[in-house]
Amino acid sequence: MTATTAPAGARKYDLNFARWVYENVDGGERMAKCMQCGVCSGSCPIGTQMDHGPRKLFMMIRAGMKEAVLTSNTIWNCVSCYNCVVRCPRQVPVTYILHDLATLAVKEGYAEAKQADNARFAKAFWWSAAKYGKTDERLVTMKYYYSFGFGEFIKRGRANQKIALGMIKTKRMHLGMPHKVKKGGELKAILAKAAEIEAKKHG
Amino acid sequence: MTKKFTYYPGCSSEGSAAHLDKSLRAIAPKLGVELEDIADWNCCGASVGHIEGGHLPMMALSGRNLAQAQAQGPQDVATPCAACYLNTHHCNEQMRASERLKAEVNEALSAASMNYDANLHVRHICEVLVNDIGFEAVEAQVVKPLKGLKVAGYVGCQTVRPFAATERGGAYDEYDQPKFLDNFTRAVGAEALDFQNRTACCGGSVSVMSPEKTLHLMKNILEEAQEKGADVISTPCPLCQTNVEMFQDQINAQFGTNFQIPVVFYSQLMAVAFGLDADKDAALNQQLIPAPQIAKAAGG
Amino acid sequence: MTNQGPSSQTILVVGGGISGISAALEAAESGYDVVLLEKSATLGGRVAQLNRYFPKLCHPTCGLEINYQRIKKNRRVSVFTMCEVDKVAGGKGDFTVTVKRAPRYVNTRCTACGDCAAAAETEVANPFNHNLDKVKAAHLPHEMAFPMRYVIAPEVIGTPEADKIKAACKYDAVDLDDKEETFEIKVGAVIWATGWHPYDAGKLTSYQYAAIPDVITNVEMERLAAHDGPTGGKVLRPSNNEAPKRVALIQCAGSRDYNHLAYCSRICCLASMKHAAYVREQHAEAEVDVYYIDIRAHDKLEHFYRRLAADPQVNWIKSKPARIEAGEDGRPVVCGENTVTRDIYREPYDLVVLAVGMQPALNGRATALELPVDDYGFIVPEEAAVSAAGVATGPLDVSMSVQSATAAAMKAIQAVSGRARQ
Amino acid sequence: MSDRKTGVYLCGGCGIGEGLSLDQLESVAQENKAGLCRRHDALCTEEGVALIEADRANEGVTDLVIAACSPRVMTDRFRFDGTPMVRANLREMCIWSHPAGDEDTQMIADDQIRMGLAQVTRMKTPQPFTEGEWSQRILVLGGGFTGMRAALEAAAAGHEVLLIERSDQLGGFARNASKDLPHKPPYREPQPNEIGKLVEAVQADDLITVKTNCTVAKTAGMPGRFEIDLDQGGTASTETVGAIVIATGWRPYDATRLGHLGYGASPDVVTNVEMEKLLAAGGVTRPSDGKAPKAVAFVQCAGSRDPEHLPYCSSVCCSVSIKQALELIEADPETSCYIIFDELRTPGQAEEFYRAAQEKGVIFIKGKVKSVDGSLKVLVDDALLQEEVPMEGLDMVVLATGMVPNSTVADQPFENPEPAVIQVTDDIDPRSPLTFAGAEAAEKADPAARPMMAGAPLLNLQYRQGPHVPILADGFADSHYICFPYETRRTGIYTAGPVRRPMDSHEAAQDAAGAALKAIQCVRNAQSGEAVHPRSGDMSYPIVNYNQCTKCRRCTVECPFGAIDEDEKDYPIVNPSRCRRCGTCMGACPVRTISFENYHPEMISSMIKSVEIPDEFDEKPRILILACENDAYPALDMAGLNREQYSPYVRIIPVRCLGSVSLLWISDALSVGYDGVVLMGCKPGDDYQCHFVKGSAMAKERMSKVGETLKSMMLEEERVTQMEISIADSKAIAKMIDDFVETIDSLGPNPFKGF
Repeated sequence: MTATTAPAGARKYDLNFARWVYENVDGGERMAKCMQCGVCSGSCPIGTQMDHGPRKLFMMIRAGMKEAVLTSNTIWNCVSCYNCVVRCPRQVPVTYILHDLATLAVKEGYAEAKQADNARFAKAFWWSAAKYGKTDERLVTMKYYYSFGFGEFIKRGRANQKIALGMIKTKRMHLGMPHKVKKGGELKAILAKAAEIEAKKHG
Repeated sequence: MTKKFTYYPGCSSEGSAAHLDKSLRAIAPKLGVELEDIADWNCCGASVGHIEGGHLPMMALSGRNLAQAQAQGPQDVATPCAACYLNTHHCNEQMRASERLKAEVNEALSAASMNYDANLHVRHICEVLVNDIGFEAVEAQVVKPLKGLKVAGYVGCQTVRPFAATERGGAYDEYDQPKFLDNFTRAVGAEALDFQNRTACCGGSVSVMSPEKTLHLMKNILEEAQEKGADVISTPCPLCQTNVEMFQDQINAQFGTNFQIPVVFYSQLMAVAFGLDADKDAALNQQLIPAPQIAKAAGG
Repeated sequence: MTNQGPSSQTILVVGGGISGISAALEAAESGYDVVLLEKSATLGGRVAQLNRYFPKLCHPTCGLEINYQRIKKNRRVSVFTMCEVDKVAGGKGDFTVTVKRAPRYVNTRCTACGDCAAAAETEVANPFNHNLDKVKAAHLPHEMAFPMRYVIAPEVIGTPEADKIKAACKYDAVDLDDKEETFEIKVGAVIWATGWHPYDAGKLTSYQYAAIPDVITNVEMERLAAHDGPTGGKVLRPSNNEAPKRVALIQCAGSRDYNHLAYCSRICCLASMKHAAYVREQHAEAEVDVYYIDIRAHDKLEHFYRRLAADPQVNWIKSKPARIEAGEDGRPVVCGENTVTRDIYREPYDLVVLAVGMQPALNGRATALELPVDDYGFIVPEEAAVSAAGVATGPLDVSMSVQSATAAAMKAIQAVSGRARQ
Repeated sequence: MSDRKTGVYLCGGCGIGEGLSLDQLESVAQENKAGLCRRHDALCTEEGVALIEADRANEGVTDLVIAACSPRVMTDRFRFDGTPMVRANLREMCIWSHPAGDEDTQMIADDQIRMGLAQVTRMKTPQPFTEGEWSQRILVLGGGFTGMRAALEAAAAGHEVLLIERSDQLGGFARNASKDLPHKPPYREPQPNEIGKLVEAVQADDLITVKTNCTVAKTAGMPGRFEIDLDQGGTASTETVGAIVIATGWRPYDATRLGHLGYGASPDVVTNVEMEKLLAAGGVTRPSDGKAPKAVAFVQCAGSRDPEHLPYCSSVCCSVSIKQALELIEADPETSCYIIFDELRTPGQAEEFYRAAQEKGVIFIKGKVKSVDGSLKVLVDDALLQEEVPMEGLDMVVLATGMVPNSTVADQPFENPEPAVIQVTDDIDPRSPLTFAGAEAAEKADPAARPMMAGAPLLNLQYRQGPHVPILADGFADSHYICFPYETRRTGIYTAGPVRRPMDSHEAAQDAAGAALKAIQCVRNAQSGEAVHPRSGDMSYPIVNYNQCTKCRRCTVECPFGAIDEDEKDYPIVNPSRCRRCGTCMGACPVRTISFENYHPEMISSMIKSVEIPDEFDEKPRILILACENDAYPALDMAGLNREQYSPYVRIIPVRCLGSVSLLWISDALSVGYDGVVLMGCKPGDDYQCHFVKGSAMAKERMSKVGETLKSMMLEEERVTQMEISIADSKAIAKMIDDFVETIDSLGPNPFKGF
């Protein structure tokens, strides 16, 4: 994934965007083989909640519709069930592509992307993963709730209070400092280097 | 006869799926499996890490784990968590397939003077149990068969998809109606229900962040289990277990249902059937919805 | 049967389906001795199991009858059933072919009177009807069997019932001591016409073929519609023998799919149109939905598509269904995305027919037989003396298969008698 | 006659011996002048056959009536070459379909012996027509890819070939084409065009004579000795050949009719054929400005699959556009190529070619092109984006035009010398609607509404049935048979390549080999006087008794194969090697002048009359069934095999084809007291299943006139009917018979009984 901006199609079926996606998105080169059969969109557990579904989204990529693609809710509604991946007759890694498109949408700063639940959750999640090397489910959840603002944080926290208490009671959630890797510095260095390589790659 | 694996427990082992970790560690010796933890394992990035972290940092997370595993020996890496398996296996296979990616990951790892040659094999514990241990070996350890316990085997998505039928994934089952979990159920002497929703999605991480989008998915799963008279739902997946268990109150509130179905890990059933302690080993005291039926079946 | 044994001028045709029969006859009627080997108990192969052909909706047995008449009249054609090629040695003009014959337990004295079947009690799955029904352990493969001889299922051999069957035959035609045997023949050229088998629908796990009784395959549909099939020609739901009101025909069930058959099986679209016609001829109320990726009604067959498309009760949905679920009433529910309307559908049907593709029947044995094949297992002939015909060479319809068989006969003729040029 | 001796052999096996009185049958045989009558418990065994052989050798038996099973089985046992033989079907059509030990069943068997004896004594072993000189040479018409392949194949089999090409050089369409489609694994890359090598191979072949600038002025004669008048650049010559392969190929659909797709609006809108030429020339440039195109759209089905233009699919265009796109991308990887399609058709292994193109970046758009304007703006109704998309910035638009078969010489006007002669036999309409349950039978399209193809005939056949090679609805050549794709309506003339069906070069190569085989098969059989398909090996042929011929021309008109011409005095002239031995001419003849040595009007009449007709007080009606031996007879046979039971009042006589049925047989039957007559045969019409093209249709036409005959005899029309029977009617046929018998019962006995 490059940090540089993906080109938008100047007009319908301008291939600049499609070619960029083919080259830069994880699994993008296989997307070229999509034959628009619809198995992916039909397989999706929450396909009815998607505006376009992966199949049409891929057609839109070919049509150069960058903005429509990156503001689509399809990339945010993926539940990562991999039904589409295993059923795709052309072996297009649909899930991976949707994930990478989500990353792209965030990178490109689309408002829809920033507002998406996944993006908020991912922010919280990555904060924990990068900082502690581990996911602290309690902190990630709270940070995620907080991203909606204080009011929402309190509201959601209350709604899930019973669950949280149950989890604590059954020792599936702990209070106090989060678990963390022993060599946090080491991990930070690796992640920083990785981010640097990625930023440089297409620079 | 003991077979050693480098073990990657994953973050949920220290949180929501502690009971999977505990029960698994309890049954492993009985099945001749030695689990040696990756010394300083880190998070795999789960299904959202890439969004914020980016593609290569995401790969680097797995890369660090694998580099450590490599240092610990050539034995296969095993993990019980679907998400950990997906990310680690995927990263491993991608690194094996792409010299470019391998070089990039190693460049990142070099920041901590680490390196990974991509020669290991990352495997799901369930696949290990099927291919290396076998149902007969599980059966052989059963001292308290769970007679009459009706189990809805809920495999979920990521345990089998997208790798269970691939060669490197161990080709141990199929994607739509996998059989391994029901075979585990039968091996411990319980009754495996014909559960059509066995690979229906619970909503995964979307359920955690936006349950309103996915409660109906979990409702469908619970509904079938209830209709078919399931005593418990058994699953191999940490997130499935948590989602399907913890949202039952919210589902009941929203849909007017009255679900109160225990959701347990296959490893907990095994632990009980192997005659181990219900709480200390099987970790049944870590259920949000208690499952006294299991002990009853074992003790009866 | 020829009077003298096969010589280097003789052409061996492997496979007694429509392609093998055609290749054998075209060569024989051009003046060459032909040995025709068939693995099963009767000639006719897959087409004998079809109810009708597209686009004429005529009966395959009609053409088979003519071909059988041609064989009966022609002394140049020798037919061996229950025979498979085990090994081929040598080269052009001088092949030594090792043939393995499976026991039929019935010899050539059989008159097809049926007394053995009357004496038999055990019923075995009927492969002619794709195991949709059963036949007596002693049975005639079907009413158009050629040769018209009974066969005894191995299941009863060695049982007292077998002795009873033998005792019932007035013509001493039952040979319970029949054993597998191998023999060699010398031939000058070989034509492989080993045909195809339907792709295993059980491998399409998301379509639940094994679990839902009203999900059937296209080849089974042919038997349901056939007058000598398990329902006497009525297209009925296997679950309850009722007339289907809503029928789904699912294309590319395995074909055009890297996970199954990477190639397009060519005939399925048209076969499904034929199935739509079967349903609509029988059931005035029935609605038929055809799920497809691309309708591949090539060349003049486009007309057949148009003829079906003209029926308002046949609907065309551009969508590869994602999965089939069992509905609450046990009916199959087809789920997927309509790619033109973007509707995510969940449609219940009374009957779902999976258009499974064609897989080369030789697959897996090609290497042992040292045959040149492509990645899919289809034969890609490299020399005139080893030619191939019909679906052994790729997914073809009947007409193209016969065309290919005629061409293969030409190659074989050139190999045994033409100028040495190719 | 006096030196002939008929042996009647009664088989007692398979229930015949138990269910019938063989004594009674033996006395019937003797009453009917059998020279000898023997019984055996299982005639088909070696011992049974030996018995017959011994009588032929020692007892002077010259003719055989084998009263046992159906003539369709045990053919390898009861094979006595050169001996007239009748198989009286006592098994499938008597004891297996009627109750054992029953008086009526016995009567069937008795009548079968009578009919068998009547038949066999009137049969002669046919002497084949072999007179005169025979040519082994094959004429191939068309020097393109298919024609050259056909020529090489025939030559490789050792036959001389005369290859005629209308233009000044070999190569046809492929000469100006770029690369070929991939036909070998891995099916991914365009392949080198090998037409040059093919031309060299043809030119180097000493068995092949090539004539360019050459057309056929006239074709006379018959298989084995066609006389071909050639016109080579104004020079006339005559050649004799044994059989003909037509490989005249195709021409692109006239793009000037595709104005709605922008053809003519800009020089940069080209057809796929024009693009092929540009690619072949190397370095494709825009016709308008000579610049290399960077963005090219291919419009599929430009004319094809369009009722206004070509109603069929031209099959190759999808793969050809893919190939052209790949060639453009190979030349410049930055080229954007779009293929706008309705249904993408890459059948079989060609699916991989489609995927290869996708991998190389070709964009496939499902939709309908609404317009293409002079600025190359393509307006697409994009089915999957669900919106109307204007495609702009294109440098070229390629219209994938379809294939039109060269079934005639389209650009050569043809004055019909004799308007009465049928121009083009275009009698099959694949578009006629299907009939569904609950729906009323749809109106059939008026055949006259279908335009005939313009242009001169390819061979200018000097046949009574016109100069053209028959075509099917869309102008493609025969065959209409699925199982027998080479069986044209003109024996010895086979078509190959795209003139038969839109096809690519791989299929055309196969087709060329197949057609060449059929051609050499035909010349070999013509020489030995044997029929070709479907009565392969039949040595009989129609013999005309000119003393009685009324010159009514029915035989010449009705022959489905154009085998009979007329001489200057209007007498029919049979060309035996054109004949397929169906007997339609025999059925057509109102005065019984046409016969085969083993099948003739008098023979069938005698069989009909040999049946004993009970008088009206016995209440045993008799119904004559004349059953087509190809489908109806096997269906009856299989009904017997399944032990289906039907009325014992029917008497079944197999006929070669319903076309051979003479109306005189019907009046013969009614005049001797049969109560009803049934003609059982295949389905006529567009989807005909008659193996002789129109035998059952001719029977139907003749039957429409039988009403008059019946009226003049004061008989009810319902007494005579034609039943459409398919070979798959084994389970239905018994009821159909019984229903008809019921109708006859309700009409009461034929008053002519006992006349």
